Amino acid sequence: MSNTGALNIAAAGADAAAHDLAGPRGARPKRALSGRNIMIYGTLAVVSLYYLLPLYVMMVTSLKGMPEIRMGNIFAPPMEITFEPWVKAWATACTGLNCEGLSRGFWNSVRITVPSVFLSIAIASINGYALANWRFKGANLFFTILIVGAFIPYQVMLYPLVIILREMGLYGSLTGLVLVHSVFGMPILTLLFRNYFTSVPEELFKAARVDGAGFWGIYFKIMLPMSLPIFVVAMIIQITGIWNDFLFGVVYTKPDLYPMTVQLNNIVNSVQGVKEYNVNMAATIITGLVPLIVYFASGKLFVRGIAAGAVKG
Amino acid sequence: MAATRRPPTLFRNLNAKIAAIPMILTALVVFVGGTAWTVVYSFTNSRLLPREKFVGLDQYERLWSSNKWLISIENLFIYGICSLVLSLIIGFVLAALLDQKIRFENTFRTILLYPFALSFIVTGLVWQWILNPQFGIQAVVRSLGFESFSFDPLYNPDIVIYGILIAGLWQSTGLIMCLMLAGLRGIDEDIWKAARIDGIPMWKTYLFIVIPMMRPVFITTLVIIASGIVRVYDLVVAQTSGGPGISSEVPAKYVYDAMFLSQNLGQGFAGSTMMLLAVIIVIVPWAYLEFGGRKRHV
Amino acid sequence: MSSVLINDLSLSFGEVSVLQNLDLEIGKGEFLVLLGSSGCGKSTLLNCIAGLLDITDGQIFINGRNVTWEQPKDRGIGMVFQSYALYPQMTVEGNLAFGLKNAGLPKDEIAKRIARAAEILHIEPLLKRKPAQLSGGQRQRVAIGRALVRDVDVFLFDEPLSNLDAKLRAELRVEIKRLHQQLENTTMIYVTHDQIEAMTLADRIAIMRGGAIQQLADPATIYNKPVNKYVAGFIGSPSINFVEGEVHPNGVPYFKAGGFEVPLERYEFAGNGPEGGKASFGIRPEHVFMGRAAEGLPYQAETTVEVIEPMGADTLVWSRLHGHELRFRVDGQTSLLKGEVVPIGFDPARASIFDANTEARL
Amino acid sequence: MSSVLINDLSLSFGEVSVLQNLDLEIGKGEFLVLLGSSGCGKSTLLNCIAGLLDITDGQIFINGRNVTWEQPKDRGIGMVFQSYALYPQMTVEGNLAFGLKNAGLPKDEIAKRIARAAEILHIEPLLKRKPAQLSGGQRQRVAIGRALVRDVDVFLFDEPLSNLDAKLRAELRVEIKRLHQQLENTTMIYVTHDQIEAMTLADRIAIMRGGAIQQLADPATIYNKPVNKYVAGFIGSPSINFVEGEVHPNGVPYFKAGGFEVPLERYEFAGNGPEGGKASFGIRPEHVFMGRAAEGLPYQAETTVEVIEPMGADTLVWSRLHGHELRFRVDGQTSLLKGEVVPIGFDPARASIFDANTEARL
Amino acid sequence: ADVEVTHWWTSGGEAAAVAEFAKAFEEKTDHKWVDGAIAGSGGTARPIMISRITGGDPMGATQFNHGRQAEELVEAGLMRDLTEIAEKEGWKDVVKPSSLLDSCTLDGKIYCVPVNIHSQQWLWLSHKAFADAGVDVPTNWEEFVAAAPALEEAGKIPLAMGQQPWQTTLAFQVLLTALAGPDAYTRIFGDKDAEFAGGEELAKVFEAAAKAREMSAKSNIQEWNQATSMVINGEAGGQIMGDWAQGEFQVAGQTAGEDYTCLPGLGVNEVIQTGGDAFYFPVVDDEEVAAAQLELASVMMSPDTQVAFNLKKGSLPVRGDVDLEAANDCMRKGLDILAKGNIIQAPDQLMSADSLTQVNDLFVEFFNSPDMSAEDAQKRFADLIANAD
Ligand SMILES: Nc1ncnc2c1ncn2[C@@H]1O[C@H](COP(=O)(O)OP(=O)(O)OP(=O)(O)O)[C@@H](O)[C@H]1O
Ligand SMILES: Nc1ncnc2c1ncn2[C@@H]1O[C@H](COP(=O)(O)OP(=O)(O)OP(=O)(O)O)[C@@H](O)[C@H]1O
Ligand SMILES: [Mg+2]
Ligand SMILES: [Mg+2]
Repeated sequence: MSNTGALNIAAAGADAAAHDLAGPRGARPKRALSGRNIMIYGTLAVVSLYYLLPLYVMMVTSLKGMPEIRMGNIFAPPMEITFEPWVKAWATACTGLNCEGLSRGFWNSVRITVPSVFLSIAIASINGYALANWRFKGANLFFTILIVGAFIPYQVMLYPLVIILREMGLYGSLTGLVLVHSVFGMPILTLLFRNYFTSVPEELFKAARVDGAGFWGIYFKIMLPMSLPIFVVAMIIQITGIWNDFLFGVVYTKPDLYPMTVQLNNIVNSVQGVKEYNVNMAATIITGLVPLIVYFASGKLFVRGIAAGAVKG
Repeated sequence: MAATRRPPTLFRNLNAKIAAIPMILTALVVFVGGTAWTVVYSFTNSRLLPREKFVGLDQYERLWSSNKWLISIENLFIYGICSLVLSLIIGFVLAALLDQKIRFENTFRTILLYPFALSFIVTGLVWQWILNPQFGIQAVVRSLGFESFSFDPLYNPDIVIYGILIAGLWQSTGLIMCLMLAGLRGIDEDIWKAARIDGIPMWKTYLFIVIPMMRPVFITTLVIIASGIVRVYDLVVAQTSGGPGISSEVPAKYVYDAMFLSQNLGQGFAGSTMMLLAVIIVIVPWAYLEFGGRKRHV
Repeated sequence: MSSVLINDLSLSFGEVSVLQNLDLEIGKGEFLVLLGSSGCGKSTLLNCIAGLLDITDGQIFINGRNVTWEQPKDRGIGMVFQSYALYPQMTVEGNLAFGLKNAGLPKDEIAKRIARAAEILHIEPLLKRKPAQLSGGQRQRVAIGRALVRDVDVFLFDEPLSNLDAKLRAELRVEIKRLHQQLENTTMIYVTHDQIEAMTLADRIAIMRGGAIQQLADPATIYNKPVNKYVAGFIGSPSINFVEGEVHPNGVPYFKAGGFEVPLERYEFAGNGPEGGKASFGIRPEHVFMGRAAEGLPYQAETTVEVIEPMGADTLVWSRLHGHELRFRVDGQTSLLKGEVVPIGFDPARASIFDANTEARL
Repeated sequence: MSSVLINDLSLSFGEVSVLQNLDLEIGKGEFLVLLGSSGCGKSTLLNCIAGLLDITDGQIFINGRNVTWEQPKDRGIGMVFQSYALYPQMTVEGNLAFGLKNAGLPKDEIAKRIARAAEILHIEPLLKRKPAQLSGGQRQRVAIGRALVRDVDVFLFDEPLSNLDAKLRAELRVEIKRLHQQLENTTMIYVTHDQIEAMTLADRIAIMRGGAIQQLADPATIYNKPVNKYVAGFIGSPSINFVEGEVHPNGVPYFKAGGFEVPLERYEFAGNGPEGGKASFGIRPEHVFMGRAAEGLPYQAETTVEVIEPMGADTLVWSRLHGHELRFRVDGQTSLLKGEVVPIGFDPARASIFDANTEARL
Repeated sequence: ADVEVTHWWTSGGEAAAVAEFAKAFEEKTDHKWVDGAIAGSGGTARPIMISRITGGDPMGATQFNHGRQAEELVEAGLMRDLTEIAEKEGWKDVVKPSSLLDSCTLDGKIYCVPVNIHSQQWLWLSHKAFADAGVDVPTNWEEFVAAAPALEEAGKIPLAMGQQPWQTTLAFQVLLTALAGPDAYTRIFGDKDAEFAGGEELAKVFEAAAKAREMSAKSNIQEWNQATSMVINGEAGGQIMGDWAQGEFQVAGQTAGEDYTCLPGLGVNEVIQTGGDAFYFPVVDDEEVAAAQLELASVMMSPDTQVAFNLKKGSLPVRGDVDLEAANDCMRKGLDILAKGNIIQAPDQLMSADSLTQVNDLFVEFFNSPDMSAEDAQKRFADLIANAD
């Protein structure tokens, strides 16, 4: 006998053989149609339907001609697919005298969104970092004010901001608008970043201090590279918010800077005359495309980032 | 043993303080300053332009005698409660469903989340259309032979606010679901195992054990939902413009209309101030407990 | 009748096979410890027994009943987790009662069981507190209580003491031992990677590695007659000394590694007597004696002290013998100097020799 | 000149005072271990020395320089953390170089230092990997390396080995010991709550409790002559036996607790000789001998075996002597039965007696 | 110079009309028209314009409903004084009715250019609906009310009404002017005669409004053009709406008198309201733009631009000295009334936006809450008028 362990196991096996080994064996049988599965997938399917319905309606309508739309059923698939509404929405729909469709505002939207997202995230992440790792006296007070600020309706701040920007000489400029977006993005983003940085082990921060890294050194070299998920969350929230913004874009800039949503609003909100629903829907989808793409591209990171930034704290 | 001097407190963490300047400025100038300005001018009879003609509480008297304002408050109340309760419930239930190690989790999650990427203008427009009795759901169901079927929430003053809710929930529950899902994933696996061994049914485990453990998630979620509720404006404008009649007015819209349609800034400011007051009464004690009480290092 | 019988159990997570064709029989009232390094599948096995993981193949019997497909709550088991897994918003009493209430037990029966568990575990004063108000040790006691009130025959412990500090760990270890003695006929399966825990608690220890059981035996056998090199190296702290060399089986068998030559006539070879070839010679530090105590032992030599580690009661000496590192344990009072040359000796009967290729005991 | 001098240090977090008027002097090249139970302020003290916490009052000198208000990086210290705290996005090399780059060292100097540290710690093959690709032990080695490259005189370790398993812990312990021997004149301050670590590593141990140092002495003194009951109970595993009774100082002094009577003529009383009154009598399990070994010892008695805990090399026996619980250690090979009555004995000179009120050593 | 012009004319016809301005401006001068259209009607556009002006970054010119909307901006000195050019070009003489220019005038100075006249007081009737119900097409409000039961019996909605606030308010104002007469209208909106507003004479207007509410109870629609299309295809008997509804009938290929009938002043009091749009010119720093502003004002007022613009817009020109040959049947009715001088001022010209909004709100509420009695509404109306300015 060279292996007593083997002996023991073999003995157990032999004993086992002596037992009545009748009865179930292997994995617990799983019926694909168990009540539980029907409940789960059924619910999810119904809910998905509710969520997809509007997208479906938008899609279908945007591919129909106006006569077909007037005939009624909004849920019916198009009998004759036409891409004209898309072309019109993008290239020829008129806003006042400018008949370039959404394309006119597209680059403006990009010009607004990119720096705004960048600046607002930069500021908020530094705020969050300072709040989480370098608490100084009074920091909590300012943070509390910010959080309360998250509840102030935008409309209320419209007027004071006009005055502030006017006094700063930034009214009507891109810089002014970028600042406005940063200000309004600050509360929620700061909250997210603060929570995220709080969850980074404190020892890492201490190690970096011993290694002689200062405030900025730790931020750029240690914290930033570790924070991809939360940056993705912040980016998605900001891109969505800023891209879709209409009010600030239009109040704080001038026509040569108007974002795409102004054209969308113009196309959708023309009060008089017949509504071209197909063009409206096409315009709607086109406008939503950028945030949607950002979304689909980074969905997984989003959940991870949310888990890290929103849940703790 | 020459003792070096203690550096003055102002310069400790100097970089952190410098870095926080944008936040401090925003907090003080924009939020506090803007708010104070608003409050001050709510005591004037400013019309189109702010004027320092103080009229005491006149604006407030008018505000509270305005039917439109009262209805706005009522609507916000209904919308707020329903939206809060329903988003939490639906968001949580969906998260719980997605947490069951199901197939296609990513697909479902994407479907639930995508409306969050769309603007309120879009949301309002689409739902206005789907709920339109002439082409929307009502028409379709009727054309299937159910002639008496009636579903026109946006056109019935009694239930219009619920019609708005349908779209509001559509837009926001995805995010709530995501938050909840993240929270659920953060629960210690062992808790689930312990509950299963104790023979506690799934729903009870959620209700009595898991939900109470998710307090931080619920708080973040609450902040997000609540701040959205107070601000609700675009959705109403896009769907009903406050109609039929004034039955779907909300405070933010009242304020906006007062300021820019009626050109009565004073009245708008008075409305804003009331909204702020309500927010502050609810939020400040909570925010202080949540963020002010605890201290960490440095 | 065996209390827990595992027959040909396999489990894989997708591609990764974690347990393979595992058989295990545990007697009634036995205290079995599953010992192994991190990731070897201990928790997985325990979860299979509890019904918390769906197995891929095989059968599980508890008290003679085939429970392979049963729900955890119906298996007649209680489980205690490393992280305690107490329900944070309920009082201790609530934690203990929750499962019972769900099972629909009458109030007075619940009260009785809680009272008994509280008494056994000395947690009566804590009943009204919430878990957050308890220390680690108290929490773990409550977690044990939660298993206790279930009034089951099989207890499963998954590293219940790992989150506690050394002192508490020692205390609770004894309490668990007492509990086992007190609850007759209660089978306990206990996962740990702390050998002291395993040695002191177990009736039998199963050493696991990579999803398979390496050796299943009582602690003394595991310690003195490890079946292979892995077990020998895993068990024992400070760990066993290994010297690589070869066994010369002819005549009086001996082990040779350079200048290090040990006669093996007193060594009990497994199987059909000595076989030649490359082998590892293992001798535990506590079986090597120094100075006067070494006199009269079959193997004697002189060795040079390199590092001295005082550990309170004992001192561990790292020395070099014919170029091989040799650790041995001396009394804590002994004074030694680095570089000193000291006489040592041991009895080869207490050694373990393993084949260099198969790593099995020779 | 002392390497680290702490003078009248106090620290409070708001209302909570964590350290009070603490004085401590550590010599050049000394290995000081801070030992104490969780929450006693060990990490806090270490953080104060490192400059990571702003102290409330007092002074800190390192190498004779007052560093009380200096930045951590300027204090000439290196620090190693329990959680390793490696920068996850940098390679091992990057981790080691980070501090040096911050200090603005020339490239070749950095390379030289890294090479040296890598050699000392045997991590050359790992330099290009990221922390996530390392095992726990390797990570901790890199963390030590990060302190090493800073080329400082004072190393601070905050429970560096707590996250490792027993085996690795033992290995790295020896490595740290070797490192200390290798780096002459390097002072190490090491926080742990593992006594074996403390005993094996320390030149001197500071036992902390509630923010104050209870005893500061070499390991043998701490072990054999604890200054108070807390230290005695804290040090030693299995822990010391205590019997509550009183000391009768007149004539031949003796200790009495019911039927348990020990003559104390061989006991070295502290201060001016024996005083009477209530006291605790402490005797370590490893100083109680059984059977033949007990013969000839000044105190002898018979005791009933209650629980037997085999721990491999040794076995711990829980017995009852005149109604008092008495644990003692016997060889792992000894076979005993529950309920057996065995002769034991010990030398009262090895006992420790403490005043029942002040808990100070008598 | 580039002159940025903001306005909220974004629908097809409106945009075409604006294009006439732009074309004329660019043809006749060296300046460039930079279009700053914002859709969503005044509610969306006005705050933006006001913010721009108060924010210190004004546009070159901007649309407002003329009247009192811009009063404060003028008082604050933010608007350009146009008196000089107005006198030079003799606007006072050509603008008909002169009230249009009056509402551009503050302290004797002119600050805006009125560009068109819109009238609201029209009842549009569907011939098909009445044929189906077997009754004659009514010729006034009384007959229309009398025909309602028959329409209902035939499954028609007697009165189609979109539920946006401005539509209900419009309906009431039309009822007020038509049933109580232009003087009553002026006493209320102009003189803010609260006693009168609460009096006997107005009670019957409120009764009529209640009747209208009843008749429109089943029209579940939002947009005004949806209501119009119900009239067009005979689902509804009629609609009270401004002259812009005519465009819808034309698009549907219907002919006035054959397929539909238009009754100005509800067929009772044939008056029309001379509301409309006007352009203001904020004070700017840039000299060149300042010069261009005057030229733009002059272009807008010039006869040929007026004709071109108003034909596209479907409204009436502000100049009495131009000829509209292309006008259709209903438009001619309007021109006739205008020529007779049966005009009233628009509420915007008489009352502050603030008070008007309150009035709007009241009627919106009234039309949407069937339980609100006519008396209650009248009482609240009177209160509003008492506090109005
Ligand atoms: N859900 C899972 N999916 C995939 N692999 C898993 C899963 N759970 C565990 N494993 C793998 O199975 C192996 C055994 O895990 P198990 O938790 O049983 O180890 P363990 O022996 O309990 O270790 P420890 O001492 O660290 O608790 C590990 O290699 C682990 O990576
Ligand atoms: N930032 C803080 N604010 C308030 N109290 C603190 C803070 N950090 C530590 N403490 C308290 O100070 C005491 C000492 O903490 P410290 O971390 O030094 O303990 P420790 O001895 O290192 O314990 P452990 O062995 O668990 O690491 C504890 O009671 C702890 O609760
Ligand atoms: Mg495990
Ligand atoms: Mg610590």
